[in-house]
Amino acid sequence: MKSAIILFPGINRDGDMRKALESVTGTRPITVWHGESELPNVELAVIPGGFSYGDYLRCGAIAARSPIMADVKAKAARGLKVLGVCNGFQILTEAGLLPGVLVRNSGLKFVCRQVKLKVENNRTFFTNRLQKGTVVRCPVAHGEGNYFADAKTVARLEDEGRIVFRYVEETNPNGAVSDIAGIINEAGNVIGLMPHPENMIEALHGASDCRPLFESLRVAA
Amino acid sequence: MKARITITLKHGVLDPQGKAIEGALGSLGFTGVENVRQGKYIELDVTETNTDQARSKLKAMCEKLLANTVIENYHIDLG
Amino acid sequence: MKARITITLKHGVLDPQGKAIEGALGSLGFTGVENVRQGKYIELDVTETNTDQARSKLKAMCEKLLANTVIENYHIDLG
Amino acid sequence: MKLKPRAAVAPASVMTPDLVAQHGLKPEEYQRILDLLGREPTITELGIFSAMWNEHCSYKSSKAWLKTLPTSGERVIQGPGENAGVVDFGDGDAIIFKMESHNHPSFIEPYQGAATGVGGILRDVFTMGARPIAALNALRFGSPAHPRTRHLVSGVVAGIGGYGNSFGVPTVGGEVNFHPRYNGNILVNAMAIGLAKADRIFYSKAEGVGLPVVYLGAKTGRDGIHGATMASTVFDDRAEEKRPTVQVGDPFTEKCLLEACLELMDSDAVVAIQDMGAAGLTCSAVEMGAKGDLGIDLDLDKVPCREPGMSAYEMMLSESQERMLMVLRPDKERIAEAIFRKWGLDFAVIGTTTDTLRFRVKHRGDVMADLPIKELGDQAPMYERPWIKPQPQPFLKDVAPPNDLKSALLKLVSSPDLSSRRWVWEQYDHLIQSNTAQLPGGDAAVIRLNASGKALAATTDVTPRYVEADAYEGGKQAVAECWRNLTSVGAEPVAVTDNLNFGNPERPEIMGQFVMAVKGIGDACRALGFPVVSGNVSLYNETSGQGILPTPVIGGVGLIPDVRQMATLAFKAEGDDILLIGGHGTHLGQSIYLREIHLREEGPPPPVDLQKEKRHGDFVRALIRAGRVTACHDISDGGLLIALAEMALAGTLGASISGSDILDHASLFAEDQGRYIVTCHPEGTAQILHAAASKGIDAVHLGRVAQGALIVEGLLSISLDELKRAHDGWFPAFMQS
Ligand SMILES: Nc1ncnc2c1ncn2[C@@H]1O[C@H](COP(=O)(O)OP(=O)(O)O)[C@@H](O)[C@H]1O
Ligand SMILES: [Mg+2]
Repeated sequence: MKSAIILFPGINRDGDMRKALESVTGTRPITVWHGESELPNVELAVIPGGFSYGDYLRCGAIAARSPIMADVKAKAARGLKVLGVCNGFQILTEAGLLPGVLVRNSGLKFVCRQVKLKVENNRTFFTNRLQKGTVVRCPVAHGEGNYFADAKTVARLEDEGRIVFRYVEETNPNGAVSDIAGIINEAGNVIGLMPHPENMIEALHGASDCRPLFESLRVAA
Repeated sequence: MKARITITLKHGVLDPQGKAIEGALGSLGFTGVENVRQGKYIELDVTETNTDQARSKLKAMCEKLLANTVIENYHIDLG
Repeated sequence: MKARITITLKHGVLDPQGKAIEGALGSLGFTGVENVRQGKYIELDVTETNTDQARSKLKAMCEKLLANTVIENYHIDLG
Repeated sequence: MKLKPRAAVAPASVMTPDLVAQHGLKPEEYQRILDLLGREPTITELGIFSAMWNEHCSYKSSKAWLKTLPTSGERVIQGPGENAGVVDFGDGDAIIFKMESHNHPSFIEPYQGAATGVGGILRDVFTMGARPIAALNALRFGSPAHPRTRHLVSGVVAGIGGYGNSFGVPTVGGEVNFHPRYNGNILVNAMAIGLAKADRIFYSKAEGVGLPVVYLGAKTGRDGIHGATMASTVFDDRAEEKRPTVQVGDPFTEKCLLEACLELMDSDAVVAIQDMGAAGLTCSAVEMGAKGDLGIDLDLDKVPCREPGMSAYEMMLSESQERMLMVLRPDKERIAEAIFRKWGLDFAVIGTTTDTLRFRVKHRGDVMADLPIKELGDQAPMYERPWIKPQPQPFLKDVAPPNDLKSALLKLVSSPDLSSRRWVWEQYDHLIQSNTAQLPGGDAAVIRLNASGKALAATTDVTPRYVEADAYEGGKQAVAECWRNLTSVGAEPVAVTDNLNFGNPERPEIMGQFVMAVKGIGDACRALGFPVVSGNVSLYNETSGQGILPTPVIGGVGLIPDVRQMATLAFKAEGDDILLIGGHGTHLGQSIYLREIHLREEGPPPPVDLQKEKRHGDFVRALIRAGRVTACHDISDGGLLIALAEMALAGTLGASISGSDILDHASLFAEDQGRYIVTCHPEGTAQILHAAASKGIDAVHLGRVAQGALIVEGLLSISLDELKRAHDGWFPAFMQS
């Protein structure tokens, strides 16, 4: 599908994401600079990982308020698919496109390690190629991935099947409530997750468990 | 005019840093310390000279950027 | 007894956060804002009831853990 | 041009011996300045001299010896003398790399000290036009029992991660050691590796008169003033008083600076570029001019400042981070400015190149400095420091066997120097850029360079206790182990960078360690065809008369034509044969076994036979490239048994070793050099042993890969779980305790 990667200063996993999207979906994403006021005509907007604005103030806070995000919000309201990974997830919560917040890891340390993710909802544009309940290996690399939302919100996410990925087998690396690793919005077109599937798609990465996630994008198109 | 803004987590919001600090203080032998919560403190100068104007401007800054009002409260001290 | 500790960067020490915040405020259209500096704010309860005791205890906490006295100053408010 | 009489020129009364001493200049060095100028320097000029002539920038104690190192080879594009070394990796690719120390700042403020150390070395690499693709770090801390050690470890590791993770470079390797001799002087050596196009490399040599000298990046503050001089002065216990000079890193600005520089380099706007490191504006400007036989005029009124009222002296010595100096083609000024503004960075024309060969600094209309630019660099004092050859250690007799082999093994794998470093490297993003082919924990890190599978291997190595016992052999060994670690993953070792950390060179015995270590490094590099293309020297690592262990860190890079042929140390399959290449060891002098089990740090280190080293390594590499081995690991700290344990833990498979060849505990713990363990399918064994024999290489069949436990017939049986608990346990436990 036609996709765009949104680039904020300090984003640093855009290259990884570009490679993953291109090598799996076969189409090279357009890159859009944060200062632009309009998103080109695409079906999917991706906000990759990194440290936009150095993660200063609150991670994602400053990027969430940049010009391009206004258009992302407007188009998301009209069904544009949006995928936020790591810092991208943080930006989406700060922008109000997804509920909750991502706070400091409970261990207070940055953690880069492999975790196990359970696909809790496979009826999304990013998981439709996997069986519900599939467990995939996937790396995380973050210091503030500890998902938090009030009990009511979490209960809603559970009830509405909006928890897309959950850390399983005692691999929750950050203390996230209910082992939440990734969620989707009510309308089903905005997904955010902390782990880095783009770093788990080929033999060199030790496994390609996360390839099907990107293949799902093709189906969704 | 100088402004001091303190930003604190709302009641019930998870505070890993506060918890960790409390634990660390304990293991350093500091007993009788409770409910440690960490927030932010921002100092800045506003050229605005009218206090009310300045305050409402600072309020807007907090609402728009400085605080995440979903989880944080803010308090503004002026002058 | 409630204690409030504000921790600020020493004068002249680079504050990347403050710099970024100042820039962001600017691009959000907030003009006339200068010298933004970000610090920490810590709230806690001490069971200690004697103010002097409490203060010296808090001072020790700041020196040992809460503040990085190489680059930060701290200020303690009690009660 | 006339110097302003007052203010700018300090009145004679101000140029006191004290003031001169505070600037780290010896009386005879100050006399040299007077002779050079024929007048008294201004205070700004004194500051400039102190920056240019201190050990850190002038290498005045070490240069004579560094010149003896081999620096050429058919893959070398640029040797020492530029911001970093450059080697040819084929297909038009160049690898640019260097290592640098940030020892003193890290001791004073571990997080910021380590962070800015990483920032500095990354800048050295992208200044030359390379995108950083890997970072490593060699760390030395005091005794785990020392009250400050935990604080320093957590701060340094967090600082390295904090900077590299945010900047976006994978931190993939390094070393961590503990020893009481580092109690008062920790070592933080950071290495960065970048990838560039061989025909798009940028140098610091300015060319052309009347060209704009441009200031880029972050604003100038009062950070680290005298940092450079401080980094070359012996610590006393009042080190904390030097605190105000602490620099704070801003990885976000550095990331923007990287992108802006690479974007600008794509146009042909850049004539010369130099990062502002130690003694910032002074060193970078003088270097650009002196190298190009040009003068430089600077107008400090144009320098973007973070604080009001900064003096010329402060601006010239500020070590504010994330700054660059460039000489631009005038017609490209607009383009350049637009790019830097886009990335939110400062851009200011602060001077011009001249044909006067003078370094002139103006501020508020006054000339604050007017100095001969060549002499500033070339005429820096050089010292042939007196040195004495260190005494060789008496040979070591009768080292007792352990009372209980199993508990000895457990003690070793859970010792500070041999335990797993996972606690450290999990705080580093070692995956970003998605080319990491071998994680930390192996013999060398491996990074894929392109789609065809060409890859780079990198490692840092030195065994300080060996260097302490015999500086020459220890110097050789550092190079040999680095070469061996690269070989162990199947790489062709290409070149090295070094970071020579020593004590006070004004002590003949310390200077002797330095001299002999450099000789050893040179001989090893020559014998192994492993040229030195960049490096860094850190002297005066001494507190209250106690110097560090001599620590010449060697950082090496190697080339793997096809990453699919890479070897890892993990056991792969039950039933694989385990072969020892290089024969059984006997040398227990300076071994970890001797230190950890018998609490003795004695004897000579294992000697390195460089011919053997090469023969064995080339043999093993050929086996790996031919796909005839399933795993490979070199034998280093701890000896054979530790190497087997590491392979077992990495593969979660055990091994069954036949007792027959295990003559005594020396076979298990000796640290004889030039040895490897490989595994292979049983049907391949005879062929390998035969090939080895035909080359006169000692090769022994040790046993087989097995399930669940590490067994040495009749001597030892230990479950992997028990082994793993011991190996993984120490670091986290230490950091929590
Ligand atoms: N500071 C560090 N940062 C990243 N990786 C490290 C660090 N220290 C050690 N490691 C990794 O731990 C492993 C063991 O280190 P070491 O014992 O020095 O290996 P070797 O004996 O092969 O030189 C290596 O893969 C090394 O890269
Ligand atoms: Mg090794």
